[in-house]
Amino acid sequence: MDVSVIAKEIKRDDLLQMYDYLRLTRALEERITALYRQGRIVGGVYTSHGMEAIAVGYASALERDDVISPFHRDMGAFLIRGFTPGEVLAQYLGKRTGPTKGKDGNVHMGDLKRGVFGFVSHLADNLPVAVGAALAFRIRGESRVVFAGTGDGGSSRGDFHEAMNFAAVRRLPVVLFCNNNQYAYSTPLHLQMAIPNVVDRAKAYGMPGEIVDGNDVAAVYLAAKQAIARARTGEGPTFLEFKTMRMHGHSEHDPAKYVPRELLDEWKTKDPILKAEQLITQLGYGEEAYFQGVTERVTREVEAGVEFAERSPLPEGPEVLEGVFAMSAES
Amino acid sequence: MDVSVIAKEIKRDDLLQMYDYLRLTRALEERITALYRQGRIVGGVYTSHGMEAIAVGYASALERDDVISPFHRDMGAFLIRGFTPGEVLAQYLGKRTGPTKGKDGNVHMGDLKRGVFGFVSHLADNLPVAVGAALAFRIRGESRVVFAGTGDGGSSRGDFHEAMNFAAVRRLPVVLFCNNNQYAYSTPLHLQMAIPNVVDRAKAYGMPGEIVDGNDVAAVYLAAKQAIARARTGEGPTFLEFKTMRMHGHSEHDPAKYVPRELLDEWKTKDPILKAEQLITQLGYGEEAYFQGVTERVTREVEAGVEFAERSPLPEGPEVLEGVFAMSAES
Amino acid sequence: MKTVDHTTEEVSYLEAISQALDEEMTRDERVFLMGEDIGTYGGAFKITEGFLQKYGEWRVLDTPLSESGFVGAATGAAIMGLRPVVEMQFADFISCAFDQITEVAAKNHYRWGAAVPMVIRAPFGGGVHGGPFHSECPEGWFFHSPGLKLVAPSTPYDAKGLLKAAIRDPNPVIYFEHKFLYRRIKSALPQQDFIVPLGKADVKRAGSDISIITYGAMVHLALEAAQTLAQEGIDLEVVDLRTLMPLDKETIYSSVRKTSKVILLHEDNKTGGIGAEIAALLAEDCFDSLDGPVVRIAPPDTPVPFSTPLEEFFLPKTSDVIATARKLAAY
Amino acid sequence: MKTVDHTTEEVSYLEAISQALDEEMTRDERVFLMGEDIGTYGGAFKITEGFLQKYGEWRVLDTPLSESGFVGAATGAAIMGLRPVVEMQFADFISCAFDQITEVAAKNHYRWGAAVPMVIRAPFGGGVHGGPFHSECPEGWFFHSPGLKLVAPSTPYDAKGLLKAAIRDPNPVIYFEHKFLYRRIKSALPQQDFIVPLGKADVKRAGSDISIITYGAMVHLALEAAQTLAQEGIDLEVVDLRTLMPLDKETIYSSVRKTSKVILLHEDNKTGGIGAEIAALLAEDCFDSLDGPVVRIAPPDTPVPFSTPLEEFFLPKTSDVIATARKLAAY
Ligand SMILES: Cc1ncc(C[n+]2csc(CCOP(=O)(O)OP(=O)(O)O)c2C)c(N)n1
Ligand SMILES: Cc1ncc(C[n+]2csc(CCOP(=O)(O)OP(=O)(O)O)c2C)c(N)n1
Ligand SMILES: [Mg+2]
Ligand SMILES: [Mg+2]
Repeated sequence: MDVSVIAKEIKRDDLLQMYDYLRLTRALEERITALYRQGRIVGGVYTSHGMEAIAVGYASALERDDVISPFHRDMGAFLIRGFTPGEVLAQYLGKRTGPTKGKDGNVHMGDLKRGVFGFVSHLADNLPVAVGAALAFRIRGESRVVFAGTGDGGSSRGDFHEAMNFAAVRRLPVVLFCNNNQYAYSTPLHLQMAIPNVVDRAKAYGMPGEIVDGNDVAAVYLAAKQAIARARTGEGPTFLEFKTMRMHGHSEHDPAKYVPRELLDEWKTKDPILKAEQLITQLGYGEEAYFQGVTERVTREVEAGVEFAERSPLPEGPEVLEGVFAMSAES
Repeated sequence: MDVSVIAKEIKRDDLLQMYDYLRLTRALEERITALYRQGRIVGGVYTSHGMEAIAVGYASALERDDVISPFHRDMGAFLIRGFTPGEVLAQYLGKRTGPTKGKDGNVHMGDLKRGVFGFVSHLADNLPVAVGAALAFRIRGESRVVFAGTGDGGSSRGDFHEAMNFAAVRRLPVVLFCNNNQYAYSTPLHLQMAIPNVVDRAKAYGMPGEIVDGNDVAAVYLAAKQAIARARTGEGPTFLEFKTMRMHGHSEHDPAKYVPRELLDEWKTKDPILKAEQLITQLGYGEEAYFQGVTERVTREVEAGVEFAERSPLPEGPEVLEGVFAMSAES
Repeated sequence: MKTVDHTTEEVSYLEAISQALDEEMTRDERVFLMGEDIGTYGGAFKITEGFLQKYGEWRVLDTPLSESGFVGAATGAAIMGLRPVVEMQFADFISCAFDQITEVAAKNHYRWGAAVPMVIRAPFGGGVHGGPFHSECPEGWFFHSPGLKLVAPSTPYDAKGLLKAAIRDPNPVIYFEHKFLYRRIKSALPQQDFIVPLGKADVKRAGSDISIITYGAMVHLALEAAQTLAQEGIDLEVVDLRTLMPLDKETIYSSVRKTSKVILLHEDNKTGGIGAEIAALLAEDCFDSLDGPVVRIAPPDTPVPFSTPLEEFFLPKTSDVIATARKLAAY
Repeated sequence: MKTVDHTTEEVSYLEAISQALDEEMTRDERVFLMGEDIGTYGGAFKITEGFLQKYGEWRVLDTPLSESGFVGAATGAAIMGLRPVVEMQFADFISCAFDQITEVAAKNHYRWGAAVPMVIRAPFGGGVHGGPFHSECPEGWFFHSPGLKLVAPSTPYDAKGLLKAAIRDPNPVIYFEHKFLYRRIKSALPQQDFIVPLGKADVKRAGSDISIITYGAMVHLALEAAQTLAQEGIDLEVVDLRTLMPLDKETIYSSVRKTSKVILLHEDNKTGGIGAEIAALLAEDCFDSLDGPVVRIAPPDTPVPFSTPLEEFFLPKTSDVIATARKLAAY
């Protein structure tokens, strides 16, 4: 992105806040990975390492009243919506203080009050649901927008097709994105699809699409802003392909030997935090000392979170039985 | 289509045979409709009236060893594969001599020996299955091709997406088509998709696509030939959109009041049989007397079929219990 | 509940469903409808005829052919506070939305506390020459999926009252309406607003010798059999479950404790049907009250066949009930 | 069958599955594999490690993320004479292919006589902190769908022998392999080719007081409980169903007729699980042999919870079996 464009289009505070969240995401997920290696996490760990700019960028571009249906590597979106590191860690440790009270694990957190839908493992299942939230906004005439995503892998599922198509036919206020990190677990793109870019899929629905540098938080933010504005003003849905790279294994147990070293080396130089720091420096918004300050702050926040999570109680067995049915629709 | 091209590309006998099958299809389905109105048909009746050129054209373009996974308005394909009018009528009357022995109804006929897969009501479900047949050919290195279709309506289903994508990724020897007859039941195209042509969907898969006049049997035949040749020589799948119009109701009980009269009037002039007759006349292959001869022949065939079907026994109740499981894979 | 003011004209089961939808849409503007051909066409069975004109295209949505997509969208709209009622054109096609129903809608409240107040209307059942794909009874699958409520009325009164209750319930409810009953039964209904609460069975005929526990179209078979049997001195108690999930164990148990003999009757395939669960509950909780084997009457484990003699053999008959009751009475 | 030549090293349940696949692929070139990440990566659980190198990319196909698509494709390939073995990465994702399995594959032979010799491998079950989407036991759904065979081995011997039998069977078979057992149990296997025939239960421990009928991981719980109970003079007979569909009624009935008391134990949700069917069969066919209530031990009707104390509460425990057996013995 052209620095002068960014200077004009993004407020200094907004950019710095995004940088904060990039760092908090990184620090939190690194802590989770460390806990995982110590065997202290319950279940699997899927991180957004190297891809943090996507969730941070789009979640920053939304209004508070908008709804996010995050992908499984969108930790930044949760943080921006006010999920504390403590709550997140409690979730990973299966504690009662986690957003799902131990019912579900890892990034499967949702909270209606904070406008975040709970992720469903079955990839792309969340897309028709997100489109339905946008339908509710349209029916009620609200000027709210939904932001929802899947991975390159998820874009091969039928629910992706049905969601994209329905959103386009009804011109619903939703932005659908694909986080294209080159792999679905071990499966490279060429075994998933015969098109050069996932964004080509949007053509099947008459939906405008755009390729965005997913490692550049400013680019993500601006592209998201524009797509959100289209949705909000009734121009219908947009599809965004965020190009990025999965820098860890599929989950933390996977050494990802199937990924060529050179690919990782190449993408390492495009690290979203590095990029953001370069930008901030160029713009004269901050430098070394500033970054150091952020490091200290996020470390403190994460450590406070660890403490909170570890201190938190586990749920009691009989809580299993609670909540299968809603007693009232107001939750 | 340019008549001189047709004269060069299609053998006289082939064209006349296609004309025969157009007429046989029309006569058979009109007879079925008449029986339906007399209350003598079991279940619903979906005809290809006005769309006969599609199945007749593509089925004529295939080799005997190729496999067809027909759509629910592809009566011509069954006839070309040797299903007699008698068998078809027996199927509609629920007789034991029908291809499914009364187990299933109407166009849900299949026969492995004749290379025709049984249709499944759930639209687009047959597409992944057809793609799998093509996969079998690819795995065994056979130079056989699969031809499989759905409607404009069916192209909105997830299974369409998953089938198209898989066929393209593995470059399988399959031709996928959409019979775009402007409506899915009562639902017009603009409520089904936000694209001008169904063929736009092919772009999402990196699959070549083509729009074909579905009411011109010569055009269908030649487009099918070409796509089949691509598939057979390992160049991968093709998507064909056959533009046509559903001239009856969705099924015979539906008066289709939701279809504008003018649309039907317009398409009436494009009737595939009319078009074929004009072509045959122009080419000097036959005229009035010839057509009259065909009329007599197909009428006789259909009436013989009615007689066969009516004479045929119904299955006996306990036959319900037969065939849930296969005893051997060789059928 | 049944201090009924019978002042209306007789309405059919089908009209009762229409009325429930109409009244709930008028009463609560959050209620809206989605499905294939429910708008302009008024639905394959004409249940929503005139609704599009009355409520407009954003409360009566004709959808693309995408069961998974529009059930998912209904889920999202429900989470955001609307009250979607989705129509399957035939219950059989619910298999296409199976994943969205069981994995997303059913588990949502349990996982992250967001209620899904959605109704899925599923026209089910045989006796209409529909064959394997237009006659299914899919309730058994969903009976085994925690988080769903299931309803299956047998009379116009129950059809109306249960649908209203389902729409007001904060959970995903699948409403199985029996196609065979649509125009075959009529009764007068109260003029004032009424509901039939979910989870309450109804003793449709009190009797002392044998309890027959059933639902849907089979209730009428049971009542017919009871009449014949009464003349032989066998007094059948007919328990209409009405709600399949949650089961009204109290009513079931008290009937069985009174009669000590039980027939379980349903139209869904025998193995793994709801009758199995009731038999298991009785074997566990009412073992000491049982005076004879618990007998199930249900179709064999085959798809629903098409041809008339096959379907007649397949479906339970009044004579089956009579024969079984005689045997059981003599036990 | 069990005149076994124990000459191999001890192999794990997981290795037994690998061996079965390997041997069948060597024995029969029609056998091929499809699934996500089964090639380069060797499968999420490494069951097909090295297979891609050994058999090539047309017999070990890494698929796009499209369960419906590749199950459909397997069905088509099976119809054309191949012997596909499809892997679900986790059994939970089988919901995405539900429609293809129940509507297409299961009914195909019944409808038009074409056999579908396909195996779907589904790693299922809890105890691995997988939460609601990585721990499911989906067998109950399929148990109720005519046309499918279901298998669920509990030992390396059965795992190998049943998988080989499933591959050789001309019908669609879902093979439920329990993730918890993968690396937890080992045994020596015969060196020569062997199968465990479908449809035959196995008495894993003969006993005279109470029959406990179970399958999968729960078999080990039952055997553990039996040891403790033996010391108290309660002699448990442990019947391992092995094949869930078709059920081996003969073995079940003869065990129950011997002991007169029955516990049904499974890990699938209680309501509508396979235990219900067996209870119903016993209430119908063995009523006179029963000397006490038929008791089911199964998880409550909730999703599988994530957090450790919740999952422990949810899953059946050896102590549950012991307590239930004591009560039943005293009845
Ligand atoms: C329907 C379905 N099938 C299989 C899986 C198992 N699975 C989890 S993540 C994953 C790969 C996802 O790839 P992608 O969508 O590209 O997301 P990424 O993890 O690369 O961000 C798979 C196969 C799943 N979650 N859902
Ligand atoms: C999955 C599914 N949902 C609904 C239906 C009911 N239905 C049968 S045909 C039809 C419309 C089909 O439209 P299209 O695909 O355009 O084919 P056409 O009948 O116009 O040739 C519908 C909705 C179905 N068969 N399958
Ligand atoms: Mg990816
Ligand atoms: Mg159409």
